Amino acid sequence: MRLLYFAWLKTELGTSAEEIEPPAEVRDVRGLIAWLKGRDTKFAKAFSDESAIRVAVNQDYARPGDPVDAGDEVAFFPPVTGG
Amino acid sequence: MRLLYFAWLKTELGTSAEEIEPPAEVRDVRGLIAWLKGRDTKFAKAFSDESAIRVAVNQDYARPGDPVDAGDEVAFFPPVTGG
Amino acid sequence: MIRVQREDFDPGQEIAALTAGNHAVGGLAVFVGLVRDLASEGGLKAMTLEHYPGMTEKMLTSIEAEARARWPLEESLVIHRYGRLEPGDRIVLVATASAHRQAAFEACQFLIDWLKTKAPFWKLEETSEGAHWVEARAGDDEAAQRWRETDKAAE
Amino acid sequence: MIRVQREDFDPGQEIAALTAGNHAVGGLAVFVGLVRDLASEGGLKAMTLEHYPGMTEKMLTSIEAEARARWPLEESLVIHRYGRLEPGDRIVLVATASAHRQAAFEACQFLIDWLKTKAPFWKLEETSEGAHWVEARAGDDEAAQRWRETDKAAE
Repeated sequence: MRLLYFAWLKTELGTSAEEIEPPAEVRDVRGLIAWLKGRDTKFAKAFSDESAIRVAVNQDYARPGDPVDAGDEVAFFPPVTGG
Repeated sequence: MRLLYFAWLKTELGTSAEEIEPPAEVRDVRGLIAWLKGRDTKFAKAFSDESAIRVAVNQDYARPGDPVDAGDEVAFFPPVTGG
Repeated sequence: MIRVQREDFDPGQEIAALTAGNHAVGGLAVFVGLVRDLASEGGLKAMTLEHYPGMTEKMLTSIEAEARARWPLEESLVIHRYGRLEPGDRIVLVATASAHRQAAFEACQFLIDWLKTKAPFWKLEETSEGAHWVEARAGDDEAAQRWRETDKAAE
Repeated sequence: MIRVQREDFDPGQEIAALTAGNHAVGGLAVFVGLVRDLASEGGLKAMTLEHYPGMTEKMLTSIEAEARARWPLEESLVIHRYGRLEPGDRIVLVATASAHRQAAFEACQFLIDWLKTKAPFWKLEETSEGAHWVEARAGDDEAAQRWRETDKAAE
Protein backbone atom coordinates (compact mmCIF):
# COMPACT_ATOMS: atom_id res chain seq x y z
CA MET A 1 0.00 0.00 0.00
CA ARG A 2 1.27 3.44 -0.95
CA LEU A 3 0.71 6.37 1.44
CA LEU A 4 0.95 10.03 0.44
CA TYR A 5 1.02 13.12 2.68
CA PHE A 6 0.44 16.72 1.64
CA ALA A 7 0.77 20.27 3.01
CA TRP A 8 1.36 20.53 6.79
CA LEU A 9 0.95 16.77 7.25
CA LYS A 10 3.93 16.26 4.98
CA THR A 11 5.94 18.89 6.86
CA GLU A 12 5.03 17.49 10.26
CA LEU A 13 5.64 13.85 9.35
CA GLY A 14 8.82 14.73 7.46
CA THR A 15 7.83 12.58 4.48
CA SER A 16 5.66 12.89 1.39
CA ALA A 17 5.27 9.19 0.53
CA GLU A 18 5.92 5.72 1.91
CA GLU A 19 5.23 2.08 1.05
CA ILE A 20 3.68 0.08 3.90
CA GLU A 21 2.34 -3.41 4.53
CA PRO A 22 -0.34 -3.17 7.20
CA PRO A 23 -1.56 -6.35 8.92
CA ALA A 24 -4.57 -8.20 7.53
CA GLU A 25 -6.93 -6.79 10.19
CA VAL A 26 -6.56 -3.29 8.65
CA ARG A 27 -9.54 -3.32 6.32
CA ASP A 28 -10.79 0.27 6.16
CA VAL A 29 -9.66 3.90 6.44
CA ARG A 30 -10.53 3.98 10.16
CA GLY A 31 -8.49 0.86 10.84
CA LEU A 32 -5.55 2.14 8.80
CA ILE A 33 -5.42 5.43 10.74
CA ALA A 34 -5.62 3.58 14.07
CA TRP A 35 -2.79 1.28 13.03
CA LEU A 36 -0.62 4.18 11.83
CA LYS A 37 -1.20 6.09 15.08
CA GLY A 38 -0.11 3.08 17.09
CA ARG A 39 2.99 2.62 14.97
CA ASP A 40 4.56 6.05 15.45
CA THR A 41 4.12 8.86 18.04
CA LYS A 42 4.80 11.50 15.35
CA PHE A 43 1.88 10.07 13.41
CA ALA A 44 -0.28 9.91 16.55
CA LYS A 45 0.35 13.61 17.14
CA ALA A 46 -0.30 14.69 13.55
CA PHE A 47 -3.56 12.71 13.50
CA SER A 48 -4.72 13.74 16.99
CA ASP A 49 -7.57 15.80 15.47
CA GLU A 50 -8.91 13.49 12.78
CA SER A 51 -11.57 16.04 11.78
CA ALA A 52 -8.71 18.16 10.38
CA ILE A 53 -7.59 15.37 8.01
CA ARG A 54 -9.04 14.45 4.63
CA VAL A 55 -8.44 11.02 3.11
CA ALA A 56 -8.40 9.89 -0.51
CA VAL A 57 -8.24 6.26 -1.63
CA ASN A 58 -7.06 5.82 -5.20
CA GLN A 59 -7.54 9.56 -5.75
CA ASP A 60 -11.17 9.70 -4.62
CA TYR A 61 -12.34 11.17 -1.33
CA ALA A 62 -12.91 8.42 1.23
CA ARG A 63 -14.76 8.10 4.55
CA PRO A 64 -13.70 6.20 7.71
CA GLY A 65 -15.70 3.10 6.74
CA ASP A 66 -14.41 2.87 3.17
CA PRO A 67 -12.25 -0.22 2.45
CA VAL A 68 -8.49 -0.14 1.85
CA ASP A 69 -6.54 -2.92 0.10
CA ALA A 70 -2.90 -3.85 -0.33
CA GLY A 71 -2.55 -2.27 -3.78
CA ASP A 72 -4.25 1.04 -2.91
CA GLU A 73 -2.87 4.56 -2.98
CA VAL A 74 -4.04 6.29 0.19
CA ALA A 75 -3.48 10.03 0.63
CA PHE A 76 -3.81 12.13 3.81
CA PHE A 77 -4.08 15.92 3.66
CA PRO A 78 -5.69 18.95 5.31
CA PRO A 79 -8.83 20.61 3.84
CA VAL A 80 -7.93 22.00 0.42
CA THR A 81 -7.23 25.69 -0.20
CA GLY A 82 -6.90 26.09 -3.96
CA GLY A 83 -8.76 28.36 -6.34
CA MET B 1 -38.31 71.19 -27.53
CA ARG B 2 -36.32 68.48 -29.24
CA LEU B 3 -37.93 65.08 -29.88
CA LEU B 4 -35.98 61.91 -30.68
CA TYR B 5 -37.29 58.55 -31.93
CA PHE B 6 -35.46 55.22 -31.90
CA ALA B 7 -35.80 51.69 -33.30
CA TRP B 8 -39.22 50.79 -34.77
CA LEU B 9 -40.70 54.12 -33.68
CA LYS B 10 -38.16 55.88 -35.89
CA THR B 11 -38.93 53.52 -38.80
CA GLU B 12 -42.69 53.89 -38.40
CA LEU B 13 -42.66 57.69 -38.00
CA GLY B 14 -40.11 58.08 -40.77
CA THR B 15 -37.98 60.47 -38.71
CA SER B 16 -35.34 60.26 -35.99
CA ALA B 17 -35.54 63.83 -34.62
CA GLU B 18 -37.65 66.97 -34.81
CA GLU B 19 -37.88 70.38 -33.17
CA ILE B 20 -41.36 71.28 -31.90
CA GLU B 21 -43.08 74.08 -30.00
CA PRO B 22 -46.00 72.57 -28.14
CA PRO B 23 -48.67 74.89 -26.67
CA ALA B 24 -48.35 76.11 -23.08
CA GLU B 25 -50.88 73.58 -21.76
CA VAL B 26 -48.45 70.73 -22.53
CA ARG B 27 -46.73 70.46 -19.16
CA ASP B 28 -45.91 66.79 -18.71
CA VAL B 29 -45.06 63.62 -20.63
CA ARG B 30 -48.70 62.53 -20.66
CA GLY B 31 -49.82 65.87 -22.11
CA LEU B 32 -47.06 65.85 -24.71
CA ILE B 33 -48.01 62.39 -25.98
CA ALA B 34 -51.70 63.36 -26.14
CA TRP B 35 -50.85 66.50 -28.09
CA LEU B 36 -48.58 64.61 -30.51
CA LYS B 37 -51.27 61.97 -31.13
CA GLY B 38 -53.81 64.68 -31.96
CA ARG B 39 -51.38 66.37 -34.33
CA ASP B 40 -50.69 63.45 -36.67
CA THR B 41 -52.47 60.16 -37.42
CA LYS B 42 -49.14 58.41 -38.04
CA PHE B 43 -48.15 59.38 -34.53
CA ALA B 44 -51.54 58.32 -33.14
CA LYS B 45 -51.04 54.89 -34.68
CA ALA B 46 -47.44 54.45 -33.47
CA PHE B 47 -48.45 55.45 -29.94
CA SER B 48 -51.70 53.45 -29.86
CA ASP B 49 -50.20 51.08 -27.25
CA GLU B 50 -48.47 53.46 -24.86
CA SER B 51 -47.31 50.57 -22.66
CA ALA B 52 -44.94 49.60 -25.51
CA ILE B 53 -43.22 53.02 -25.44
CA ARG B 54 -40.48 54.22 -23.10
CA VAL B 55 -39.84 57.94 -22.58
CA ALA B 56 -36.69 59.78 -21.56
CA VAL B 57 -36.56 63.48 -20.68
CA ASN B 58 -33.07 64.96 -20.89
CA GLN B 59 -31.65 61.43 -21.10
CA ASP B 60 -33.31 60.10 -17.95
CA TYR B 61 -36.24 57.68 -17.91
CA ALA B 62 -39.48 59.62 -17.35
CA ARG B 63 -43.02 58.73 -16.29
CA PRO B 64 -46.34 60.13 -17.59
CA GLY B 65 -46.57 62.70 -14.80
CA ASP B 66 -43.01 64.02 -15.18
CA PRO B 67 -42.78 67.65 -16.41
CA VAL B 68 -41.52 68.69 -19.85
CA ASP B 69 -40.26 72.19 -20.70
CA ALA B 70 -39.48 74.12 -23.87
CA GLY B 71 -35.73 73.46 -23.76
CA ASP B 72 -36.00 69.71 -23.03
CA GLU B 73 -34.79 66.77 -25.10
CA VAL B 74 -37.56 64.16 -25.08
CA ALA B 75 -36.90 60.69 -26.53
CA PHE B 76 -39.43 57.96 -27.36
CA PHE B 77 -38.37 54.36 -27.88
CA PRO B 78 -39.41 50.73 -27.39
CA PRO B 79 -38.11 48.64 -24.43
CA VAL B 80 -34.35 48.30 -24.80
CA THR B 81 -32.68 45.12 -26.14
CA GLY B 82 -28.95 45.67 -25.65
CA GLY B 83 -26.40 43.54 -23.84
CA MET C 1 -14.98 52.87 -16.44
CA ILE C 2 -17.51 52.69 -19.24
CA ARG C 3 -16.99 52.81 -22.99
CA VAL C 4 -19.45 52.88 -25.89
CA GLN C 5 -17.78 52.18 -29.19
CA ARG C 6 -18.22 50.87 -32.71
CA GLU C 7 -14.84 49.04 -32.69
CA ASP C 8 -14.22 45.54 -31.38
CA PHE C 9 -12.33 45.08 -28.09
CA ASP C 10 -9.79 42.54 -26.85
CA PRO C 11 -11.12 40.96 -23.62
CA GLY C 12 -7.67 39.71 -22.57
CA GLN C 13 -6.05 43.10 -22.97
CA GLU C 14 -8.94 44.86 -21.21
CA ILE C 15 -8.94 42.64 -18.15
CA ALA C 16 -5.14 42.59 -17.90
CA ALA C 17 -5.10 46.41 -17.92
CA LEU C 18 -7.95 46.51 -15.40
CA THR C 19 -6.11 44.73 -12.61
CA ALA C 20 -2.50 45.54 -13.52
CA GLY C 21 -0.58 46.50 -10.40
CA ASN C 22 -3.57 46.21 -8.06
CA HIS C 23 -2.59 43.41 -5.68
CA ALA C 24 -5.74 43.84 -3.59
CA VAL C 25 -7.68 42.02 -6.32
CA GLY C 26 -8.32 38.37 -5.51
CA GLY C 27 -11.05 37.64 -8.04
CA LEU C 28 -12.07 38.97 -11.40
CA ALA C 29 -15.47 38.16 -12.90
CA VAL C 30 -16.01 38.79 -16.58
CA PHE C 31 -19.00 38.50 -18.87
CA VAL C 32 -18.71 38.69 -22.64
CA GLY C 33 -21.88 38.81 -24.74
CA LEU C 34 -21.64 37.55 -28.32
CA VAL C 35 -23.93 37.68 -31.35
CA ARG C 36 -25.61 34.30 -31.30
CA ASP C 37 -26.96 32.50 -34.32
CA LEU C 38 -29.09 29.46 -33.65
CA ALA C 39 -29.85 27.63 -36.85
CA SER C 40 -33.28 26.83 -35.41
CA GLU C 41 -34.04 30.54 -35.30
CA GLY C 42 -33.79 30.97 -39.03
CA GLY C 43 -30.26 31.95 -39.90
CA LEU C 44 -29.10 35.29 -38.57
CA LYS C 45 -26.99 37.12 -41.16
CA ALA C 46 -26.14 40.20 -39.14
CA MET C 47 -27.40 42.50 -36.41
CA THR C 48 -27.28 46.25 -36.14
CA LEU C 49 -27.17 47.78 -32.68
CA GLU C 50 -28.72 51.23 -32.55
CA HIS C 51 -28.22 53.35 -29.44
CA TYR C 52 -29.04 56.75 -27.99
CA PRO C 53 -25.72 58.61 -27.82
CA GLY C 54 -25.46 60.58 -24.61
CA MET C 55 -28.15 58.70 -22.70
CA THR C 56 -26.26 55.43 -23.18
CA GLU C 57 -23.17 56.83 -21.47
CA LYS C 58 -25.30 58.44 -18.76
CA MET C 59 -27.12 55.16 -17.98
CA LEU C 60 -23.96 53.04 -18.01
CA THR C 61 -22.18 55.52 -15.73
CA SER C 62 -25.08 55.48 -13.32
CA ILE C 63 -25.37 51.66 -13.35
CA GLU C 64 -21.64 51.34 -12.69
CA ALA C 65 -21.81 53.84 -9.81
CA GLU C 66 -24.66 51.82 -8.31
CA ALA C 67 -22.63 48.59 -8.54
CA ARG C 68 -19.66 50.24 -6.86
CA ALA C 69 -21.88 51.56 -4.08
CA ARG C 70 -23.33 48.09 -3.45
CA TRP C 71 -20.22 45.90 -3.69
CA PRO C 72 -16.63 46.46 -2.54
CA LEU C 73 -15.10 46.59 -6.02
CA GLU C 74 -11.50 47.42 -6.72
CA GLU C 75 -12.10 47.90 -10.45
CA SER C 76 -14.97 47.75 -12.92
CA LEU C 77 -15.34 48.07 -16.67
CA VAL C 78 -18.28 48.06 -19.07
CA ILE C 79 -17.74 48.16 -22.85
CA HIS C 80 -20.74 48.10 -25.19
CA ARG C 81 -20.52 48.17 -28.97
CA TYR C 82 -22.96 49.61 -31.48
CA GLY C 83 -23.24 49.36 -35.27
CA ARG C 84 -23.33 46.31 -37.50
CA LEU C 85 -22.21 42.98 -36.04
CA GLU C 86 -22.11 39.42 -37.36
CA PRO C 87 -22.62 36.05 -35.63
CA GLY C 88 -19.74 35.36 -33.24
CA ASP C 89 -18.90 39.06 -32.85
CA ARG C 90 -18.47 40.48 -29.36
CA ILE C 91 -21.23 42.89 -28.23
CA VAL C 92 -20.55 43.68 -24.60
CA LEU C 93 -17.96 43.15 -21.88
CA VAL C 94 -18.53 43.54 -18.16
CA ALA C 95 -15.60 43.02 -15.80
CA THR C 96 -15.51 43.44 -12.03
CA ALA C 97 -12.55 42.96 -9.71
CA SER C 98 -12.75 42.57 -5.96
CA ALA C 99 -10.83 41.13 -3.05
CA HIS C 100 -13.40 38.31 -2.91
CA ARG C 101 -14.99 36.32 -5.70
CA GLN C 102 -18.57 36.56 -4.47
CA ALA C 103 -18.63 40.37 -4.70
CA ALA C 104 -17.07 40.24 -8.17
CA PHE C 105 -19.63 37.69 -9.43
CA GLU C 106 -22.64 39.47 -7.96
CA ALA C 107 -21.60 42.91 -9.25
CA CYS C 108 -20.88 41.46 -12.71
CA GLN C 109 -24.33 39.87 -12.91
CA PHE C 110 -26.00 43.00 -11.56
CA LEU C 111 -24.28 45.12 -14.23
CA ILE C 112 -25.27 42.91 -17.17
CA ASP C 113 -28.81 42.40 -15.84
CA TRP C 114 -29.41 46.14 -15.37
CA LEU C 115 -27.67 47.11 -18.57
CA LYS C 116 -30.01 44.81 -20.49
CA THR C 117 -33.10 46.59 -19.15
CA LYS C 118 -31.81 50.17 -18.81
CA ALA C 119 -29.13 50.99 -21.39
CA PRO C 120 -30.77 52.44 -24.55
CA PHE C 121 -29.68 49.94 -27.20
CA TRP C 122 -31.91 48.24 -29.77
CA LYS C 123 -31.09 45.25 -31.94
CA LEU C 124 -32.15 45.08 -35.56
CA GLU C 125 -31.71 41.51 -36.84
CA GLU C 126 -31.18 40.68 -40.48
CA THR C 127 -32.27 37.18 -41.46
CA SER C 128 -33.05 35.58 -44.80
CA GLU C 129 -36.65 36.72 -44.23
CA GLY C 130 -35.69 40.38 -43.84
CA ALA C 131 -34.88 42.80 -41.02
CA HIS C 132 -36.81 43.07 -37.76
CA TRP C 133 -36.40 44.81 -34.43
CA VAL C 134 -35.78 42.37 -31.59
CA GLU C 135 -38.51 42.36 -28.91
CA ALA C 136 -37.52 42.86 -25.28
CA ARG C 137 -37.55 39.63 -23.24
CA ALA C 138 -39.64 39.35 -20.09
CA GLY C 139 -36.85 37.21 -18.65
CA ASP C 140 -34.51 40.18 -18.77
CA ASP C 141 -36.91 42.27 -16.70
CA GLU C 142 -37.16 39.46 -14.16
CA ALA C 143 -33.38 39.14 -13.99
CA ALA C 144 -33.06 42.85 -13.24
CA GLN C 145 -35.98 42.70 -10.81
CA ARG C 146 -34.25 40.32 -8.41
CA TRP C 147 -31.71 43.04 -7.60
CA ARG C 148 -34.55 45.38 -6.76
CA GLU C 149 -36.03 42.82 -4.37
CA THR C 150 -32.73 42.77 -2.54
CA ASP C 151 -33.18 46.51 -1.98
CA LYS C 152 -36.63 46.04 -0.52
CA ALA C 153 -35.47 43.28 1.78
CA ALA C 154 -32.74 45.56 3.11
CA GLU C 155 -35.11 48.43 3.90
CA MET D 1 -11.41 20.96 -20.87
CA ILE D 2 -9.22 21.07 -17.77
CA ARG D 3 -5.53 21.91 -17.44
CA VAL D 4 -3.18 21.81 -14.47
CA GLN D 5 0.06 23.61 -15.16
CA ARG D 6 2.99 25.50 -13.67
CA GLU D 7 3.06 28.10 -16.49
CA ASP D 8 0.99 31.27 -16.65
CA PHE D 9 -1.94 31.49 -19.08
CA ASP D 10 -3.35 34.28 -21.24
CA PRO D 11 -7.07 34.71 -20.38
CA GLY D 12 -7.82 36.59 -23.60
CA GLN D 13 -6.27 33.90 -25.78
CA GLU D 14 -7.95 31.11 -23.82
CA ILE D 15 -11.46 32.54 -24.03
CA ALA D 16 -11.07 33.54 -27.68
CA ALA D 17 -10.04 29.97 -28.54
CA LEU D 18 -12.87 28.57 -26.42
CA THR D 19 -15.70 30.15 -28.42
CA ALA D 20 -14.02 30.54 -31.82
CA GLY D 21 -16.42 29.48 -34.56
CA ASN D 22 -19.23 28.45 -32.19
CA HIS D 23 -22.05 30.84 -33.05
CA ALA D 24 -24.46 29.16 -30.63
CA VAL D 25 -22.65 30.94 -27.78
CA GLY D 26 -24.50 34.06 -26.56
CA GLY D 27 -22.73 34.54 -23.25
CA LEU D 28 -19.35 33.74 -21.80
CA ALA D 29 -18.72 33.94 -18.05
CA VAL D 30 -15.13 33.98 -16.84
CA PHE D 31 -13.54 33.95 -13.43
CA VAL D 32 -9.86 34.66 -12.88
CA GLY D 33 -8.39 34.17 -9.42
CA LEU D 34 -5.28 36.19 -8.57
CA VAL D 35 -2.73 36.12 -5.73
CA ARG D 36 -3.97 38.85 -3.43
CA ASP D 37 -1.79 40.84 -1.08
CA LEU D 38 -3.59 42.98 1.43
CA ALA D 39 -1.13 45.23 3.23
CA SER D 40 -3.27 44.80 6.35
CA GLU D 41 -2.54 41.08 6.29
CA GLY D 42 1.16 41.53 6.78
CA GLY D 43 2.80 41.71 3.38
CA LEU D 44 2.61 38.57 1.31
CA LYS D 45 5.89 37.95 -0.49
CA ALA D 46 4.93 34.83 -2.41
CA MET D 47 2.74 31.77 -2.32
CA THR D 48 3.50 28.18 -3.28
CA LEU D 49 0.64 26.04 -4.50
CA GLU D 50 1.14 22.37 -3.79
CA HIS D 51 -1.16 19.84 -5.42
CA TYR D 52 -1.79 16.11 -5.67
CA PRO D 53 -0.91 15.18 -9.27
CA GLY D 54 -3.39 12.72 -10.69
CA MET D 55 -6.14 13.37 -8.15
CA THR D 56 -6.24 17.05 -9.14
CA GLU D 57 -6.97 16.18 -12.78
CA LYS D 58 -9.46 13.52 -11.71
CA MET D 59 -11.39 15.95 -9.46
CA LEU D 60 -11.39 18.78 -12.01
CA THR D 61 -12.59 16.42 -14.74
CA SER D 62 -15.38 15.18 -12.52
CA ILE D 63 -16.42 18.73 -11.44
CA GLU D 64 -16.48 19.85 -15.07
CA ALA D 65 -18.59 16.84 -16.09
CA GLU D 66 -21.02 17.67 -13.28
CA ALA D 67 -21.32 21.31 -14.48
CA ARG D 68 -21.97 20.17 -18.04
CA ALA D 69 -24.65 17.75 -16.84
CA ARG D 70 -26.40 20.48 -14.86
CA TRP D 71 -26.23 23.42 -17.29
CA PRO D 72 -26.57 23.59 -21.09
CA LEU D 73 -22.98 24.61 -21.77
CA GLU D 74 -21.49 24.94 -25.22
CA GLU D 75 -17.93 25.11 -23.90
CA SER D 76 -16.09 25.02 -20.58
CA LEU D 77 -12.52 25.44 -19.44
CA VAL D 78 -10.72 25.18 -16.10
CA ILE D 79 -7.03 26.04 -15.78
CA HIS D 80 -5.32 25.82 -12.39
CA ARG D 81 -1.67 26.63 -11.76
CA TYR D 82 0.68 25.17 -9.16
CA GLY D 83 4.15 26.16 -7.97
CA ARG D 84 5.48 29.49 -6.74
CA LEU D 85 3.38 32.59 -7.45
CA GLU D 86 3.73 36.24 -6.49
CA PRO D 87 1.10 38.90 -5.68
CA GLY D 88 -0.87 39.80 -8.79
CA ASP D 89 -0.12 36.46 -10.48
CA ARG D 90 -2.99 34.47 -11.96
CA ILE D 91 -3.88 31.24 -10.12
CA VAL D 92 -7.00 29.91 -11.76
CA LEU D 93 -9.28 30.49 -14.72
CA VAL D 94 -12.82 29.17 -15.10
CA ALA D 95 -14.70 29.94 -18.31
CA THR D 96 -18.16 28.76 -19.33
CA ALA D 97 -19.99 29.49 -22.57
CA SER D 98 -23.69 29.01 -23.16
CA ALA D 99 -26.53 30.25 -25.35
CA HIS D 100 -27.82 32.20 -22.35
CA ARG D 101 -25.97 34.23 -19.76
CA GLN D 102 -27.67 32.82 -16.68
CA ALA D 103 -26.45 29.27 -17.39
CA ALA D 104 -22.94 30.56 -18.06
CA PHE D 105 -22.84 32.54 -14.78
CA GLU D 106 -24.26 29.75 -12.65
CA ALA D 107 -21.96 27.08 -14.06
CA CYS D 108 -18.94 29.36 -13.66
CA GLN D 109 -19.75 29.99 -9.99
CA PHE D 110 -20.49 26.31 -9.41
CA LEU D 111 -17.11 25.35 -10.87
CA ILE D 112 -15.06 27.78 -8.80
CA ASP D 113 -17.06 27.04 -5.62
CA TRP D 114 -16.62 23.28 -5.96
CA LEU D 115 -13.04 23.51 -7.09
CA LYS D 116 -12.21 25.47 -3.94
CA THR D 117 -13.54 22.71 -1.69
CA LYS D 118 -12.71 19.61 -3.75
CA ALA D 119 -9.59 20.09 -5.87
CA PRO D 120 -6.49 18.99 -3.92
CA PHE D 121 -4.44 22.20 -3.83
CA TRP D 122 -2.82 23.75 -0.74
CA LYS D 123 -1.41 27.25 -0.40
CA LEU D 124 1.81 27.91 1.47
CA GLU D 125 2.14 31.66 2.08
CA GLU D 126 5.48 33.37 2.60
CA THR D 127 5.29 36.59 4.60
CA SER D 128 7.92 38.61 6.41
CA GLU D 129 7.07 36.48 9.47
CA GLY D 130 7.83 33.19 7.72
CA ALA D 131 5.93 30.54 5.79
CA HIS D 132 2.58 29.06 6.82
CA TRP D 133 -0.06 26.81 5.31
CA VAL D 134 -3.30 28.66 4.58
CA GLU D 135 -6.31 27.39 6.56
CA ALA D 136 -9.46 26.41 4.68
CA ARG D 137 -12.24 28.98 4.94
CA ALA D 138 -15.67 28.03 6.29
CA GLY D 139 -17.13 30.46 3.75
CA ASP D 140 -15.83 28.29 0.92
CA ASP D 141 -17.65 25.26 2.30
CA GLU D 142 -20.85 27.30 2.54
CA ALA D 143 -20.45 28.57 -1.03
CA ALA D 144 -20.13 24.98 -2.28
CA GLN D 145 -22.97 23.85 -0.03
CA ARG D 146 -25.58 26.03 -1.72
CA TRP D 147 -25.22 23.94 -4.90
CA ARG D 148 -25.86 20.80 -2.87
CA GLU D 149 -29.05 22.32 -1.45
CA THR D 150 -30.27 22.82 -5.00
CA ASP D 151 -29.86 19.06 -5.46
CA LYS D 152 -31.90 18.27 -2.37
CA ALA D 153 -34.66 20.66 -3.38
CA ALA D 154 -34.88 18.89 -6.74
CA GLU D 155 -35.16 15.43 -5.25
